[in-house]
Amino acid sequence: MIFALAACAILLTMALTLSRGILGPTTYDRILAVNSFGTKTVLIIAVLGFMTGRPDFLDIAFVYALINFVGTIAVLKFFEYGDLGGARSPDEYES
Amino acid sequence: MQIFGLYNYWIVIILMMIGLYVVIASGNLIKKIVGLNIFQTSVFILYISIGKLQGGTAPILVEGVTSYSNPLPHVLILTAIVVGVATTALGLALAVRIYGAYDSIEEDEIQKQDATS
Amino acid sequence: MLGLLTVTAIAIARMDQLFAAVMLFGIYSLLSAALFVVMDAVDVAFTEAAVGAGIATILMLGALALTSREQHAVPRSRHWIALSVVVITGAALIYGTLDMPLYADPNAPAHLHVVPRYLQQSMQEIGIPNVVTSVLASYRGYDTLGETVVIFTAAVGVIGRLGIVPEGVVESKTGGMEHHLILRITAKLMLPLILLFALYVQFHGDFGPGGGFQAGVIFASAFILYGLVFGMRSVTRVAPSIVVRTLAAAGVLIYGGVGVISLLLGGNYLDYNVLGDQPKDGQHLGIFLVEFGVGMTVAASMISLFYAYASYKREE
Amino acid sequence: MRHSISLFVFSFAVWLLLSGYFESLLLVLGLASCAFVVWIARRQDVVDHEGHPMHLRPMRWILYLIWLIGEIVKSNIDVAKRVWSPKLPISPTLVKVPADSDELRQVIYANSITLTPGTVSIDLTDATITVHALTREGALALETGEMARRVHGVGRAE
Amino acid sequence: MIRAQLPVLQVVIPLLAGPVCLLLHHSRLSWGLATSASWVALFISLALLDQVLITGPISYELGGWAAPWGIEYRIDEINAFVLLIISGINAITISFARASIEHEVNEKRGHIVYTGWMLYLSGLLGIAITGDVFNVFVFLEISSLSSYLLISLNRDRRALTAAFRYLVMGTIGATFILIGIALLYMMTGTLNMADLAARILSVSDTRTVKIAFAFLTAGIGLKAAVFPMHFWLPNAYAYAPSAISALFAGTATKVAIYLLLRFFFTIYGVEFSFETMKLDRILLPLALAGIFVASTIAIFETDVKRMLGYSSIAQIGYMVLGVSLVSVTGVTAAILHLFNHALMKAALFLALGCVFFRVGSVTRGDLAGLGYAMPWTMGAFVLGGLSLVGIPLTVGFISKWYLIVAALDQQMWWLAVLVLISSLLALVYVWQVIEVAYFGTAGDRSVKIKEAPAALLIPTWILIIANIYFGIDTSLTVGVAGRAAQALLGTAS
Amino acid sequence: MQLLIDILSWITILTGSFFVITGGIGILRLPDFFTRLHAVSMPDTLGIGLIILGLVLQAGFTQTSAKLIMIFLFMIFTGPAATHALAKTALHGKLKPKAMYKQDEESST
Repeated sequence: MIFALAACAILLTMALTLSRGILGPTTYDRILAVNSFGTKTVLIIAVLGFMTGRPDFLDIAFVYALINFVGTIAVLKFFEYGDLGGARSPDEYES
Repeated sequence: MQIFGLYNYWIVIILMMIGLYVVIASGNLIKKIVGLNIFQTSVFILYISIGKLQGGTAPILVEGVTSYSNPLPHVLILTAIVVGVATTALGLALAVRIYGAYDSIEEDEIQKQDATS
Repeated sequence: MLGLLTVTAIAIARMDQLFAAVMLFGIYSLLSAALFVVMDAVDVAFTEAAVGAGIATILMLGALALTSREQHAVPRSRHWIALSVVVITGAALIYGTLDMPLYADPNAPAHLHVVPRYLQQSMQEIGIPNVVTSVLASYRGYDTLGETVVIFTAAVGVIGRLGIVPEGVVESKTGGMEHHLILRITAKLMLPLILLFALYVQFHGDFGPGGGFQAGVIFASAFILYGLVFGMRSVTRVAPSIVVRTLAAAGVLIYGGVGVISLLLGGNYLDYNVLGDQPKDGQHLGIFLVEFGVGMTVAASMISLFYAYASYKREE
Repeated sequence: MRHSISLFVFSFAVWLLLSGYFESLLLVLGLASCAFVVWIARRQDVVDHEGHPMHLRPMRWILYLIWLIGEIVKSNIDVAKRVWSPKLPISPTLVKVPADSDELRQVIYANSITLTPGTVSIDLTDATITVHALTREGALALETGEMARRVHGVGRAE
Repeated sequence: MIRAQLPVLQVVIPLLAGPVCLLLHHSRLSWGLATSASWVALFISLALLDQVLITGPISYELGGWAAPWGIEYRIDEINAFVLLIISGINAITISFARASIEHEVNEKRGHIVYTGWMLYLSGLLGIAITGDVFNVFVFLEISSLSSYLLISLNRDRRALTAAFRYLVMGTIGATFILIGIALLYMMTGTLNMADLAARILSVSDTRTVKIAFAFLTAGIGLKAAVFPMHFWLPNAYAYAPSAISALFAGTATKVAIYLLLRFFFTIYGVEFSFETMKLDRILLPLALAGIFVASTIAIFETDVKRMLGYSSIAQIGYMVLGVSLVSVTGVTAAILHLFNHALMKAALFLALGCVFFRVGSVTRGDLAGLGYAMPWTMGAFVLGGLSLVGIPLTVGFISKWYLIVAALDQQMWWLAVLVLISSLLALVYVWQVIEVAYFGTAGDRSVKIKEAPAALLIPTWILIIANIYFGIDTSLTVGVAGRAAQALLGTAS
Repeated sequence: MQLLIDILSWITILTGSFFVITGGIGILRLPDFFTRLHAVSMPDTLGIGLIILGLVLQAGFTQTSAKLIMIFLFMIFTGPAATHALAKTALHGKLKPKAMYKQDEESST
């Protein structure tokens, strides 16, 4: 019951975050939205585990947290350098 | 009740069709790949919906639980996810190479270049 | 949740900025993975999270980085063609649903045939609690061999198309984000943890969600993180691409080799019963080895995919 | 070497927590995994005082964390109020605050700032942290340097 | 003991040869390994066909799990025959490949070609041999992914777009198949083909099963390039490296056609496919339209490889035509044509490979005068072309003969006439090439063109001789195809 | 005792949910990118913290709790790092915070 309530709250927030992701306006807003969305997903997985009475699947939540982090870093790298590996040198970075 | 029981499938079908639309309509190669991914992911949801069982839980055997959801679709979809990501990787690699060769990833521009060369 | 999915999908379809479309796809994937948890498919959710939201998005970003970021508008004629195709297929499918068993109906044929044996007898026949792993690695182990080969094929394909990291001459400057203090230290803290978690997932696939495939992806993501933060040169020093490629092939060979060994021991291909004194022991050993092969191939393939995208340079 | 051993022990503890199975096979696998992790981590060159901070003083840490949690709760409530209030009473401000010379402490400091709602560290160069504060008050509170002092106390090297 | 394990060895040997090729990291060595694996596969498929003809269908349980729970390999006359086609064509083209691939593909990627090649081969063999519908999907993807790779390895940049388009279409097709499998599974709860066939009867009047049928047909039809879902094929064939074009022409669509047969006849059954779904009324016009439209386009096509690609679409039309007649003779003709078309198309593409090796282009104009400069190569092309047209004493004649007999059996004399007319179209496009090669003026070629090396000519001529041999001695092919057709239609004793 | 724990966990989860929603509202209402960062840090800290605390109370002294706490720690470590990196990238990507000109009271864009 309480879990369902929490899940609803998180879902609502997910919807709000999603609209920020769609609206933008800047790309950074979108990244922020995706990152925050990932956090919510971790939470909702944890809560759902309790809701269905099988809370021993938290590993999934852990993976989400991890992927969220790595994904965000990848996105940022993409934005700062324009690629993933750094084949080009970061121009005018340390200004 | 009939309608409600199928509602889930209908949404999934709509999702699949959005994905398919993106694949067909979009002229951008990367967007096409994104569309393919949506299409495939939605098919995965279709499979998993088949596996769901009223009152069942995840198919990991524990004492005292008798009703489990169907594990077979899960196995199939694990395979299908891998296939999906493999296709994505290869498709994107091709798109990157196409960009290298044509300087564009728009289908119409590529066709134009092919026609003139 | 399905509603949110729909909204996301429509937004992706309408989005002209490719980057935004990719980001939204990440959200879409996360959402569908959450949905998989609701539908009890924990293993699938695990994989979808790691693959769809993680690897696929990273690959798309990599491809975007190497190409352009804007999309042309859809021409009107194509719009109508696509729309009509979609409407026809969709209508056909909806027509097809009318005779389907209802969602989650326990009397659906899918739940009554074939599957009951997995649920009721896998404990005696194979002896591990996670039925998904039993089916995946033993009952339908051959499919999984195919799956491993598919991912290997993709890795070969991408290596073949984008080229391989030329050893030692990767990039001119740092290429990493080491000067980014916070990231560097966080990454240093987290890397061993991620690796450990990957191995944990690898070896606990019998008991909970997870297994070779998921573990491989997580393991690879640790290397991807390392490569992102410390640059390609460092990551290829830790795991040279030739080693990675060898491991990818070796994983497939381990899997296939288990089958060959069972042939030599007088069983059918991939019949693990003959591997041990007791059928159950054989199954344990077989599944362990096979999952190990899967994990190895997947991790190595994913890492080499990342290498290929990250180090690709246009041939001028 | 010290760091490696400590990382190994730490890893194995984490393994036990994650696993929850104490069968011999899994324990052996766990040990092997930890050894493997340490090996890779050493290859990756992440086993040092930054990657595996074992020189921080535990008591100070706990005290600091408790204090930080208090701060976080306070500022959470503050920001929440502002978000819900119809007029949206915010006054975004940028400040630069000096940080410690030790890089690890810089990171702790910057992360603590970010963790506290209402202030986000948006740049960290040359031991100076640029902070974006949601309100002027938040910025001023940070400039008093209380947090910096406490961080300094935590992270003093041996 | 080894005999009992042949079914799995058929697939696993090339499957494991793939990674080893990558490990060898050496073009010649991996070619050697791949070639040996290919010939072993050919011998295994011969042994299997022999065994099937003697003992009847073979079933092999992978992992030792009995059929609907585990995956089953099930070999009867038809797929033993298809296995033979695939491994035969493959063994010859890969023998041809070394010189040709070295010439056309970046040397550093040599071993990648053979890795992809082996995976492709095992994918096709896996599709043909399996008795499990999901296993079909998995191996379909193995073969598709490697074929995208193989096409794109050509230096021509158009190969990239061709591969990309094939990838998109192929994935849509595969996903359609996946949907079809989902619906079937939903209604029956099983994935094993034999089990499906038994259980489908009780639910065959549900809309879900009908839609599943539609999706499977569309998905496989896309893979088989059945008109009008053929758009990806000409470019994919035209821009792949020569040896690989020959491989594809001889194998790829054949397996898809086989799958169609499998689904129509074995799983759904004749009654459902052709009486409930009235499939023949859709297939017949499509087949005819495909034959005529594609042949006409082929006439106007100046790139000879593309021309042959369109010709393939037309030839697929003949196979579909045979199927749509729903008689033992018709299906026999279709299966025969699977074999015969593989022989002639592979031979033609190999001959073109020889041309490309020396000339560097295969547009019609560039072939001028080659009849004298490369007599053996063009001789092979002429004989293959005659076979394509359907001149007596070639295999092409045999399959057309059975097709016409089947049409006449059903009092469709107009159909027989149409088949004859379509052969005239084929004659036109083949003649155009011959005309240029023998009667065209060579223009101002600066270099003297030499005959292709023996390493290329020998495999080409083996196929040409097979074209003629099987055109004269039809006992093996017609015998097997006839038995397969009877088995499919359920009229066998 | 059980009741007490239940009530306690209810309260924490509800409060946590409240902060999570507040974060969601904030991310929509606040005017520019940099201010939205603050909105995100609310659910990232107290939101997660309280909900996980509530769950831990429910789970008791078990392995589940240990995993929950590990997840929490992981997120507490990576969250600010990601936020910081994002802000830094935005700053270098020539996105100017409105805060430079203090008291810029534009409504949401």
